Amino acid sequence: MRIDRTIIVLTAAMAALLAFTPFLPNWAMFLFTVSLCYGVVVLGMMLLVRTGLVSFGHGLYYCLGAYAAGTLEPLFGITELAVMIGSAVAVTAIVSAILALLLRKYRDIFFAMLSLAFSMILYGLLVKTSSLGSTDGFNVTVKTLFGLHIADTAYERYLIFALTVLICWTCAVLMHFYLKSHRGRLAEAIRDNELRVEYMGASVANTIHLHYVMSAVLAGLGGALMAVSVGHIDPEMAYWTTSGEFVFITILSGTGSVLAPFLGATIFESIRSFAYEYSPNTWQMALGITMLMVIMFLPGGLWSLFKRASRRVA
Amino acid sequence: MNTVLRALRPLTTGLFSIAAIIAVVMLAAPSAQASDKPIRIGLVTFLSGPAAGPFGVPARIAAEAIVESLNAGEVPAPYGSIGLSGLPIELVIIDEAGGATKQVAEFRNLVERQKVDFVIGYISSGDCLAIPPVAEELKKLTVLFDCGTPRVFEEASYKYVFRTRPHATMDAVAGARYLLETRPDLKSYAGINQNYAWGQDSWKDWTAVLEVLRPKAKVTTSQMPKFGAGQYGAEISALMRSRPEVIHSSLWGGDLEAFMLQSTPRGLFRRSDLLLIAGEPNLHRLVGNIPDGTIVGARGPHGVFAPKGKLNDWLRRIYKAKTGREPNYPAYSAAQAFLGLKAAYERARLEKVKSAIPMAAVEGVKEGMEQAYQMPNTEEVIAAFENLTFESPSGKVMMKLGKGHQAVQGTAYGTTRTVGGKIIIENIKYYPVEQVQPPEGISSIDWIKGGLKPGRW
Amino acid sequence: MTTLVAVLVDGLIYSSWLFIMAIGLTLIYGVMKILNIAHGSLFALGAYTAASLAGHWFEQGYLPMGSYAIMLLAAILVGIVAGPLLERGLLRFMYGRDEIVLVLVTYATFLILEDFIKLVWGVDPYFLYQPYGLLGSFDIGELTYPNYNLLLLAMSVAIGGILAWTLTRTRYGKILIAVIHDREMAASQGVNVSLVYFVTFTLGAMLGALGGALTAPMISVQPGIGAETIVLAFAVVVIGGLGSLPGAALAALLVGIVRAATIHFRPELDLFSIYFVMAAVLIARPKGLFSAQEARKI
Amino acid sequence: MSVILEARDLQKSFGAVTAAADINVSVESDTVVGLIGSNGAGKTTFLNIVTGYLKPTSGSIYFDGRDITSLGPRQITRLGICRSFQIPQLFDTLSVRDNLLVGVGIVASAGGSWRHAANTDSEPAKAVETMLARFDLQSYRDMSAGTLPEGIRKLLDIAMAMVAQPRILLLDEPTSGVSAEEKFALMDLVMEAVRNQKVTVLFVEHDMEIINRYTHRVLAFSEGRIIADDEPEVALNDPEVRKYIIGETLHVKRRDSHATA
Repeated sequence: MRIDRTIIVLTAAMAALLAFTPFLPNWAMFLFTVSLCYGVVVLGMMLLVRTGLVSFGHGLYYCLGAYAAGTLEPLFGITELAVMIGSAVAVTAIVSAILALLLRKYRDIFFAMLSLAFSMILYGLLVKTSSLGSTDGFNVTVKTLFGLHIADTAYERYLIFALTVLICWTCAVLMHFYLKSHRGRLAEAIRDNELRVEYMGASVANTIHLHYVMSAVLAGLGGALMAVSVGHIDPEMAYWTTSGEFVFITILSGTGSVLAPFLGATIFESIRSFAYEYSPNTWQMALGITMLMVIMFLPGGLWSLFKRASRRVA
Repeated sequence: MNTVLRALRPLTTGLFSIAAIIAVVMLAAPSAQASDKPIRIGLVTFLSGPAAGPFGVPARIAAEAIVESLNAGEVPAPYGSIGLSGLPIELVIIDEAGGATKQVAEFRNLVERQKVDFVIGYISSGDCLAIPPVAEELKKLTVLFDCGTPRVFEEASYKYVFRTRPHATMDAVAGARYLLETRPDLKSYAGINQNYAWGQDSWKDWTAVLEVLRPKAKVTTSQMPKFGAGQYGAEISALMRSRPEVIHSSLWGGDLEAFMLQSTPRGLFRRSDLLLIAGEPNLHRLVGNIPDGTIVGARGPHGVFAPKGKLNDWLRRIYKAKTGREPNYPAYSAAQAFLGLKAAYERARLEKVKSAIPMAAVEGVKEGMEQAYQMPNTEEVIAAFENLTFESPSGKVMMKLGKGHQAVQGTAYGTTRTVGGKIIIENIKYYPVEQVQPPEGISSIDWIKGGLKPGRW
Repeated sequence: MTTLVAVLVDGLIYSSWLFIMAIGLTLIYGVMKILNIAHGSLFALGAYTAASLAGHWFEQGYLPMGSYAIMLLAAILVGIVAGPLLERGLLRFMYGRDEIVLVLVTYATFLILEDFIKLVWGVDPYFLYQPYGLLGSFDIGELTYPNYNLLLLAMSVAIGGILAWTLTRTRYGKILIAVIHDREMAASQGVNVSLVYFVTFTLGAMLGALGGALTAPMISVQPGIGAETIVLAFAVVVIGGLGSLPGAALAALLVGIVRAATIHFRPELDLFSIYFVMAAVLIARPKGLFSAQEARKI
Repeated sequence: MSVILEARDLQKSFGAVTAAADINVSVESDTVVGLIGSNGAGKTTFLNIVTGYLKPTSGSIYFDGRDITSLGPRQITRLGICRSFQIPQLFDTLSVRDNLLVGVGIVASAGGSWRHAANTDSEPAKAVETMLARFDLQSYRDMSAGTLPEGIRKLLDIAMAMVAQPRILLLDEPTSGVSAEEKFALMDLVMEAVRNQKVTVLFVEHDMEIINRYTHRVLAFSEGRIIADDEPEVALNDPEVRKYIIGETLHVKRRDSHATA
């Protein structure tokens, strides 16, 4: 059987990250961690965008995942990383499955804005919850990973990073196969013409429901991983600007491949970080100009750069 | 030379004179030292967003002015030496905007990419909670300079993190004491505070203090507009209708100004008096829009409340030279952080010099000189910083809470009066530390609820 | 006086402000299908320009009443400079791209303008408080309101009225409606769609700036005011049904009254009020209060 | 021949407008039925009701004796009633091949089985090739549907409807927008495919030449009613049909033998 090229690239990238990151400076590892966390959220957004839906409220699940993981310690005293991740997946899956019953009827800007309303309501609830630190949030502690004590060890950061890499790899591979499956192909079909999809005998509503839940779980995973990597969470994660950033990275990345979200997130995070450093007073301007350039000259997103390059090589 | 010095080795009687020479050489002419590459300090403060104008940028301007002044060796005693122990300071400035996640990333970049030696920064309480664990992980001495939440050192303890300004509990406590001194028979009060951690905490502290100090006073309404709301029409109506004697507010910056602009023409302050917890940075801009008799604080003895003295004059002079304005409290906070770090650093240096003397006695003067010439490392600065007492433009600062990592200071309140187009503060009252701050080992809210018993300092 | 009256008055005042803020956004979306995030920047530009021009006016000691004209002038100035610049210089290259891409283009513009404003005006707030109190005040029961609020109310009614009249009664309005309905069809009928877009965007930019200019006397003009207004304006436009003028008016009224009621009865819930209204309206009417009829698909 | 589709007393009104009134139709299997009528006569409304896109105000539809009135387009499609559209409904950004592949995939995973849904093996690809060949679309295989000429779009639209292997195919003006030279070629292709798959066909058409050449039976609609239901030469010469639908100018010649095959 012929092995898929995307899978090869993904696996090689995973191996390279796992092997070489320990030799890179700490900030680079953190940059990769943050990019991967964003990347996995954007992977879910990509599925939605392929289905023709743009959510201005995916911060809802990003934040929910982070809080589902982070509140385990203050509420139940649980500091096991695997349980925290599991909790994020479970909570986001349940909440999104319920909200999707409503949201799957909405399209375009109404879908975007209703999502935004829900995420802002979560934001408001968290801001009102002073026991969780209101807008200041609280610090998240991880003590064990699969029972192994990792807190304050020399390899704590690396283990969390490695887990992030593995989860992202798994999600990307699964998403890749899903997109090539019959149901996965429905995404773009729905974006192009829902009427025809129904008239071919497939359910638009069910497919959107499924994709919404999938993207929510991915956002939740990203949020939980971010929470343990950063060590601090606050309601800002559900604020509309966070969701806007996800949309931004998704469009910037392009939706051509499951590799795109991770590449896009890494590039975005690097640009942002260097803009902060080299033009602390005008980083927004630097970011905005970069964004316009990409939209103008790379209509297919950053991904088209790589696609073009790889075609030239091939 | 070496042999000569070795020959001196048995002369124990000469030890003190050698020590004195080393000390004088070290402290007076340190720039002759080979390793005088500058000390890099990362400064993190708001350069964009609503907190930039009132807090972030004044702090940045102050920091730049202070560093220039320090590098020129123009700061009054005891800070007269150049930079930190003679090494010039170089600033790396980062915007604090963007939330805790980004700030954690930026902190790592600052430490590892920019290779700063120390970090001074953070105005937002959320950032002040998120950064310390990372500072611990990276073992980087970090001075929190302007955030107020008591949670930082009440919920955890840190080795590498210091805060050179007192935490926010004293704002409510001193404010309430001041209010009750002028209105001992207070019957009712209301609040308007932003609906985020600062506003909520401020109101929570305030009501808790009043329940202890004046249980008979009733809350008429508590308005919680969202941060950055801008429009306060309905809130002002609600406040007017509830007719409280006094309105408590922790609004700051643009929100405070918008609230004042919108409530003054409506006559809200003809009905109720006003107490502004953090009003000081905005005062110069509120001429004509703030009623006389408004109680204002500066979250410490800063700005107009700062005691007269050479350091205060110095800060006012250098800040005025840059902006044409008097420094506000974030500028004082910044000064406090830089001077605190300098005091700790130079004390650590002095300790080294002192320890060089016995070393010179045991291993030789050369080794002693080398030891003394070395700059203190982070651990040594920390050791010197803990429980340090230092002078700042707003008076004496003691690092006495949070196991010696959290500063305490007294504070002051006063009332406004507009005189000839300028707002002056009168009836200033100072509150010493024990009246306004909980002692070590008890959380702020427990201390308040327990009756605000003065601790032993 | 009952609380109800206070709720109505406060709500109405807030609504008129909301409507003025959202109207430019509605217009641009209605005609061009662009959800213009840069509306926030235009609002901020209007506020800054008004604050500095009128501030200068007061410093010179000119007739205080003239400041209102200066504010209006500031809005027009921003509109005719920024509008054409953005539309001709940027947006026209993007027509035909996905709606979401256009949102991102305007978002990028917003980011750039935020820093541009900071570079021009700095981070120190600007003050233009005089016009707020200049007109005197009126009393309702125990509450005093500055007459400036009446001015806002009058402005919102006037703007809404003029726009509605233009759309329904004039030739330009009929052309607009043709373009709204079917861009290609209108173009094939000889409508200069490009000109229509140009005029509409400039007008929308002017209205955005006017919102800022009229708000300036009530607030301290400082960095970040643009961002805060965007979501509010979006919510109003979406609740109203995209691009609908009466929809936006009704949505502003609804949000205003609900917000005032929240503040008077349950102030701690103010944080949510607008999002509750938005969620509730969209759940009840998935396309907003006044949604455009869709043409038959098959 | 058995009745495969039956409409009983269909009524549909949009506010004051009546789009269907007293419609009673039975369609036998393996026949080709033409629907004619002026614009707004209710032809497309009839198709929309049959396929569940619109619900009738009253009356019912039976498919193979089963009442399908309350079902939606998706369930009805799955039962075997498929349609094409007056304006082709395609996946414009996908290639011709992928358009068909989506359809084949839906059919392959029908029944909602996850095992089938995850299927990416080569079976569907073969089915796609068959459809491409049958509708003579091979040369357009990799073009995206949005860029095709109108005639090819029509053809693809019909091919999409045929992918689901329907028992009844409803075509809404298959030759509208197609040039006069191409229309017979297109209809020949479609009818050939239909014969291969043994499908009952109902189609709406304005072109009386097409109707005359390809149908066994004609239903003439006017103002929501059926005013004639007969063999083409009879129906097309009906005076009312001539007055309301065809106009006096066209004289229907003797039919060709295409439909009888």
